[in-house]
Amino acid sequence: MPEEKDTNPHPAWQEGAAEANAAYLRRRITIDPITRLEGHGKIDIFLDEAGQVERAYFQVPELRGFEKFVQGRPAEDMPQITSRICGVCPTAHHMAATKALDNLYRVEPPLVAKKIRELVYSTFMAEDHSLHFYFLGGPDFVLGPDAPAAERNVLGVIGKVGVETGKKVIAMRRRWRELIALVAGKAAHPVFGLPGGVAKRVTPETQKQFQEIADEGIEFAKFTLQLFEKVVLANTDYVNLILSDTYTHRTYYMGMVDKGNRVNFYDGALRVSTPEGKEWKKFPPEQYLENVAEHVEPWSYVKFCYLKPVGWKGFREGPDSGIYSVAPLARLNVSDGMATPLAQQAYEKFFSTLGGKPVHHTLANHWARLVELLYAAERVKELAADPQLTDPTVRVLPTETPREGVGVVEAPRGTLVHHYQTDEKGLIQKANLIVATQNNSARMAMSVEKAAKGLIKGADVPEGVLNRVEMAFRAYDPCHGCATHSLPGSMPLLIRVRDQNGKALAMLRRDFNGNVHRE
Amino acid sequence: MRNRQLSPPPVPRGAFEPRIVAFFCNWCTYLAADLAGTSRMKYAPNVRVVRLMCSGRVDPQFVLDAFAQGADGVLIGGCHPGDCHYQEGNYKTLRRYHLLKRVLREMGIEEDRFRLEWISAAEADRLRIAVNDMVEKVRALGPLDLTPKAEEIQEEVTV
Amino acid sequence: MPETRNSGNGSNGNGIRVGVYVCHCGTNIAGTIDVKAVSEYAAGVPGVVVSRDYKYMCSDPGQALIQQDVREYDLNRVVVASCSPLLHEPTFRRAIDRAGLNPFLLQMVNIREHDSWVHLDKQAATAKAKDLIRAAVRRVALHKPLQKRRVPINPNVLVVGGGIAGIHAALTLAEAGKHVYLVEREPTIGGHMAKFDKTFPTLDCAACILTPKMTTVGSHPRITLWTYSEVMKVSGYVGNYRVQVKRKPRYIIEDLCLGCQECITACVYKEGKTPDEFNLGLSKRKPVYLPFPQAVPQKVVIDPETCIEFKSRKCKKTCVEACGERQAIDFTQKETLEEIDVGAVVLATGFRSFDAARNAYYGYGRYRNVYTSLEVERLINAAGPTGGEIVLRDGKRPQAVGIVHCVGSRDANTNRWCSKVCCMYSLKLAHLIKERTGAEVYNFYIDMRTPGKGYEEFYDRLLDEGVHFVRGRVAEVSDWAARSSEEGKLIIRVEDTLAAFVRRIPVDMVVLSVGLEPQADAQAVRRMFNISCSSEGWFLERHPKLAPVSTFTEGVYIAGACQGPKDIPDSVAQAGAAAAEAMALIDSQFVELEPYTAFITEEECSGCKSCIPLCPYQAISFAEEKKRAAINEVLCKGCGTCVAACPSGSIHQNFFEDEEIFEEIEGVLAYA
Amino acid sequence: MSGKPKVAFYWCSSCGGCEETVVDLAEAILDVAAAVEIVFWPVALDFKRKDIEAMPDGSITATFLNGAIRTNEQEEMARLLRKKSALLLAFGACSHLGGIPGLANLFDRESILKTVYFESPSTVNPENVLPLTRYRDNGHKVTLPDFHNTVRTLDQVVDVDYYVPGCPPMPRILGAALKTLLSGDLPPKGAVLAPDYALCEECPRKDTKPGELSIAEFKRPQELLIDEQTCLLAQGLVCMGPATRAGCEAVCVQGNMPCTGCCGSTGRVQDQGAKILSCLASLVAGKEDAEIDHVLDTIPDPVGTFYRYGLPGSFLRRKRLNGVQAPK
Repeated sequence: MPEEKDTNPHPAWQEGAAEANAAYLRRRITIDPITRLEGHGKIDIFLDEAGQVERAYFQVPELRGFEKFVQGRPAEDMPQITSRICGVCPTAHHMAATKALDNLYRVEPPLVAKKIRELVYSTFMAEDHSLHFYFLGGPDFVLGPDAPAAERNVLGVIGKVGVETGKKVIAMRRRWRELIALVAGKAAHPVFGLPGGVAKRVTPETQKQFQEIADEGIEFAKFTLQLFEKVVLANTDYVNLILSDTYTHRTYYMGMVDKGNRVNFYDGALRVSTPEGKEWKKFPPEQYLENVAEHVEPWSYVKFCYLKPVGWKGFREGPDSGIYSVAPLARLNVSDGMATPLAQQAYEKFFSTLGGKPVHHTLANHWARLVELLYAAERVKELAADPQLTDPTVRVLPTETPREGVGVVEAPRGTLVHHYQTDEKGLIQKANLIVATQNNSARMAMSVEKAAKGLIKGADVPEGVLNRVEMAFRAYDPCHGCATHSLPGSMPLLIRVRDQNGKALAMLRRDFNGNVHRE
Repeated sequence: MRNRQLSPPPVPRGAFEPRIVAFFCNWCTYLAADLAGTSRMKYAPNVRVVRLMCSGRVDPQFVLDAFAQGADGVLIGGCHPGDCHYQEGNYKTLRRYHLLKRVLREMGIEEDRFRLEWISAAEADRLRIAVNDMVEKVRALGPLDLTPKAEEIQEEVTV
Repeated sequence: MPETRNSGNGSNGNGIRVGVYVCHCGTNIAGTIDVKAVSEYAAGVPGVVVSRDYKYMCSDPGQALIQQDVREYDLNRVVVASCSPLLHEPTFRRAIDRAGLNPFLLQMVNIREHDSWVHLDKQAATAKAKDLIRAAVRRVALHKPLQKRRVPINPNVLVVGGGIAGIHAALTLAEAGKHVYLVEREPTIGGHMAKFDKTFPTLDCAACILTPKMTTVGSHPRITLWTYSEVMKVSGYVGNYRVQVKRKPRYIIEDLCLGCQECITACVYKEGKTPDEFNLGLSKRKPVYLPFPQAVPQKVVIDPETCIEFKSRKCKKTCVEACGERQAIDFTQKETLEEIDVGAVVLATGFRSFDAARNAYYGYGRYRNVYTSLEVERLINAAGPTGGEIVLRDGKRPQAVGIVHCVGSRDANTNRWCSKVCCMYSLKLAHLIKERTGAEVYNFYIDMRTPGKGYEEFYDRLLDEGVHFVRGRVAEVSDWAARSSEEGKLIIRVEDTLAAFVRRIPVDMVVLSVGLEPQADAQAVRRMFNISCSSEGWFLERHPKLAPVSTFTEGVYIAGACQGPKDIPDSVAQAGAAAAEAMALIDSQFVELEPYTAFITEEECSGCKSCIPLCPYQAISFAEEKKRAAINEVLCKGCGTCVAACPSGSIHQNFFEDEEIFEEIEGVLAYA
Repeated sequence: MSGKPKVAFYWCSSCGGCEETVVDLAEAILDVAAAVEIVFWPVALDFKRKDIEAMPDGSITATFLNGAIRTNEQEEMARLLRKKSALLLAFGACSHLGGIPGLANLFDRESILKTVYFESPSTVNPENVLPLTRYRDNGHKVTLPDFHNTVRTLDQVVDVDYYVPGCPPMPRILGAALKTLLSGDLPPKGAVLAPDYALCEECPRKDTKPGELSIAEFKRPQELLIDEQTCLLAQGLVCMGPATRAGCEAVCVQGNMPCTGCCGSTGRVQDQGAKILSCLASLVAGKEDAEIDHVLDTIPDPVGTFYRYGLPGSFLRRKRLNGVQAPK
């Protein structure tokens, strides 16, 4: 049985753990838990004698133990099994797992297979980013942070931008998902990834369908960017909100870049930039263990990532704290540009508007996400146009004995790492998964704390505060246990305000309609 | 969906007596058991026989249900290879047995709790030996206790 | 009332009303199981309306009891806990049928063979009975009314084996007006008996009583005799078997050959060169031959192994000339396959005699003058190689002859069983040898077994005739002379267990009384006919006492030594019995088949075809237009293999539905 | 609050994919929104608890609950929702059968925590810190929900009226389910709201399945170039289709990969894994133990394959961990 099977330890695992622990012991430990997050938000805020926020807890309760129960499963089942980590970004897990299998079996997929994968993946990124903007993050801006929560959802957005546009949004997303299904089998939980390629060739008909929708996609992306500019950038309050210190952290950033150091979702090297915006390091994904480590707190099921060489210094920002951030903003920060023309323009406008690299404003993630949306749409068009796409040779049969493999992609919510070790039969012995949001968990913790400290003064809590605190983590599009997508406004919050003895001074509760109750 | 109610635990649960469910084919092993009777052989009283026309009728679901319902062991008895009253049924049984054994092993159920025996109508003594041997082996393993386990599952959350 | 009644807790809500009947079977069950307690327990099981225990449920009053309750309590299910269903299920089904209940609304519980007879611990046995009954009550609640299938019976009968048993069975059936196919592997019928000279204890000549029967068979209008033929394949079911018979080429057109044997005389071989099978190699035959003078059919055979024509194609074919315009010889004859349909089968495939060479210490095959009993039968036979002269291979008459009993019988190293006939035929041979040669005859026996009419008397007669009897198993036969008087003799070393010392007895001739064994291909044959063998390899009868010539396969009967060692009278008696059983079956005109067939509910089937290859009877077919599987009820034998394999649970089996079996499983396990 | 029927969606231990299905109703979602009042989607536990407790019993027309039951919070919510809903539907494979996270039943809580927090190579935890369900942090009492040893299906916790199968359910299936409920013409309790025949019926490759299949070797997908027309079983791949309920229109097979059984068995089968096992084993070539084992060796992970989604809902439910492991 897997749990008994430690007979031939795999070097990388041992070394990885050993080094990490050594590094850990060299530094001073400050366990200073400040935030908690749950699938459904719950924030406990503790005040000190002065009535200032002393502590805010924010945590994730879900633990499903994928790393454990995949032990003993055939490696080739991982793309389908791990996609069940998240039904919102299944394609990301599917793809990371598939790439890990290439690496595990030391097999190089045919070029066309890579293109098919990236085509599907880009389509998925476009779909997921648009889902976030219209269904989850966007409403904050489109309708305004202080609008009644009941309106702050996709239907509200539709109301604001018009039913036609609303239908367009829904239809666009549907079409994208239909395209994914055409190649990947299912949009939710795809089946097409195999070591050395993909299960199914792209037929000329399918390619045609992609081509037909590609332009629509680009138009849709442009329209969305315009909408953002119109609604957000034109509104100084929003801009100030974005730039405000409450939503600003000077941390490291990590993201995947291609050979030209431009943003790439599917493949490339991991690049990390310092809070000053300089390249800190660029390394092949296989070396993630030397650069990334996870910290455990006794009060949360989620682990907190940091840069191993810099070390864990508690929940602090700045160059000497290993805390870093991923996701759209991070990707733009670490890259030198976008690989497609329109996206490149948007990229430049993004930084010129926000005062150059690096941008430390968490809320800028929303804008960065739309720049990526445009890039994804353009990429779909490029790949769909590729004459080689319908080449029937989409597989290379693996011949090597499987041992160990790492697969990394940029998920919508940031860098996603899958790392497997198998026996010679290709059955998983150990698996290590670093889910995108985990990279952000430390910074997210700080954001919530900062928001709480910045906005809450004493037992008297203004209602608008609730959503602003919520915005602090929604900007990351958090996907804890990859299952925490909740509609803005119907993201119920509970805030207890207590004195230093833990005695509740006040409790505010916002229900699913966004009505706030004081208890 | 069929309602799968779990049996209550034995009352009182004194000394452990293995409970073994046996599936015997009508033409060989069931007859061997009859012959054991007519020959007044003596063997352990722990086995409860379910008669089927052919061991090929044994649906792996039956075996799993027996375990889930509190059997400590399951015994399948059929005709010797080549002797099936229905020509080939027992080969299907043999194949299912091998695969099911692998599944049971993965599910933490010891090999000795699940057994396939070829016993012809004339081999009453072989039956006697098989039953006694199995009862002893299962007795040594102790109760399977899947049923109480399932209840424990109920327990742990009903706060 | 001799029985006690427990009124149950009544219908279990869904209208099921069960009556439970616990049989004492005298003390067979009641002696070990507390039947009263069981009956009381049963009354408490949901659905049980009444439960009783009674001395003999299978007796008329017992059955009447059930029928009365069915009416009085308006029962719609019945559970009988008594003996094995294979014994009395039909009885009780008939009983409830007569009471107006569908016979399949019954479930039997085997608390005798499977419980009271095999357990000593009364408490445990009683608990087991309760478990089994609880399960039966739960199961029977789900039983559905079923109808047996009636299928007309083909009136023809197949008899396999042309020995005395087969011959007698064939004649009996043919006389009764049935058409019989008699299939014999050898070129002639007659079997072992034809090789004998006299028969014990009456000493009437075997030929005189056998050959008339043989010729009748040969000429009977209702008997199709196929010698030199073998059954290859059997399919179908009781009343409707289809049998494939291979007819080996004898290179003689049987209809044209008159058995004049001129071809034999004319054969280019002046003398026979091949060991004669019928005389066990004691004489030689030509490539064209008649097994023995009275062979039936009187048709010669050509042995392609030794015939020049087959070897070189350059023979002068003097035989063909001799045959003349009859042109009965056909070197181009090919093996043919015949298909016949029969309603019943009588297996009379006989035995083979033990290979004496297996007991090396008796020197058979090493010393020329060690013979088997069967060889001596031929020596004694007037039609045998020596014309009835009992002489050694060098032509001398033996002065002293030793007959060793139980060679290959009652021997842990070879066969454990008693071959039953050896004592008597050894006595017969002793008598004949003494009579014809005046030699000293010694019998070496373990026990003399002479049960049977006139047998013991024959033994006495031999004692008077001065035949010597030594009680003891012979240790070895050797030619090692320990003293001059033993020179050139065979020395039999034996412990005389009566005199309690070891004897060395010098003789000129040793006769090994070989035992009887199942035919070499008995396993193959029984598989073909789908019957069982005892562990020794003899065909297994359905019941040792009550159904001695029936098998577990309906319509297949056994007669003669294929069922176990037998002498001629027993074989003939059994053959008659088997014939009678077959007739009884055929004259009933219809067979009723158990309705345990599998069926597919069309709208449930997804047409995955998983079941198609699983059926050995090709009962499952794939209906292309509907793209679903379908089961031919007539071909289905009801094993349920496809039911267990159907991945979508769309195949069901009458009387063995999944739900019924789940109920039974959960029933035996539900804690009392 | 309008008089429209109230519908609730709630998730327990799941991935959110079932939520996506609701979104995937796409344009149709507007019709649904028009026809019913979606009262929760999804909702917070503490909050919802108080709020729902306030509602009259059975006042929610139908609750679609996805996700298996893994924590005490989920257990309590399931019971509460049962009380408050006229109809409770197990929505998706996890609540229907246990789902892929149900494979955790092959291990126990401790070994899972150990692997995640101690053994992960990227985790730095020399002091072996573990998340605690009750933790005092200078004076502040913080708690985590209890994480159970065993994953359970919804109907192992509360009474379930209907099942909507799939991982995730096809939008078409969900749409049909909603229609059925709104039509008021309700199917018998316990029904799975999907066709009651196996997937082969709607598989585009049905006709290419040979009538006489004898399997001498099972193939793993990476071992062969999979033909896009031929029955996958005929190509030696383990396809769960024959033992799996239809309704998805064989999307995975259309993706040129075998069915993995997410819709569970037909209504006539109680243990999907046991059935596919019986079916495949019966078709294995060989009559000798050795031959048979040789073929079976080519199924490297029978439990994970046959019970990919159905372990908690199977007869055995979970691995027995005190059982002595027989050597492989």
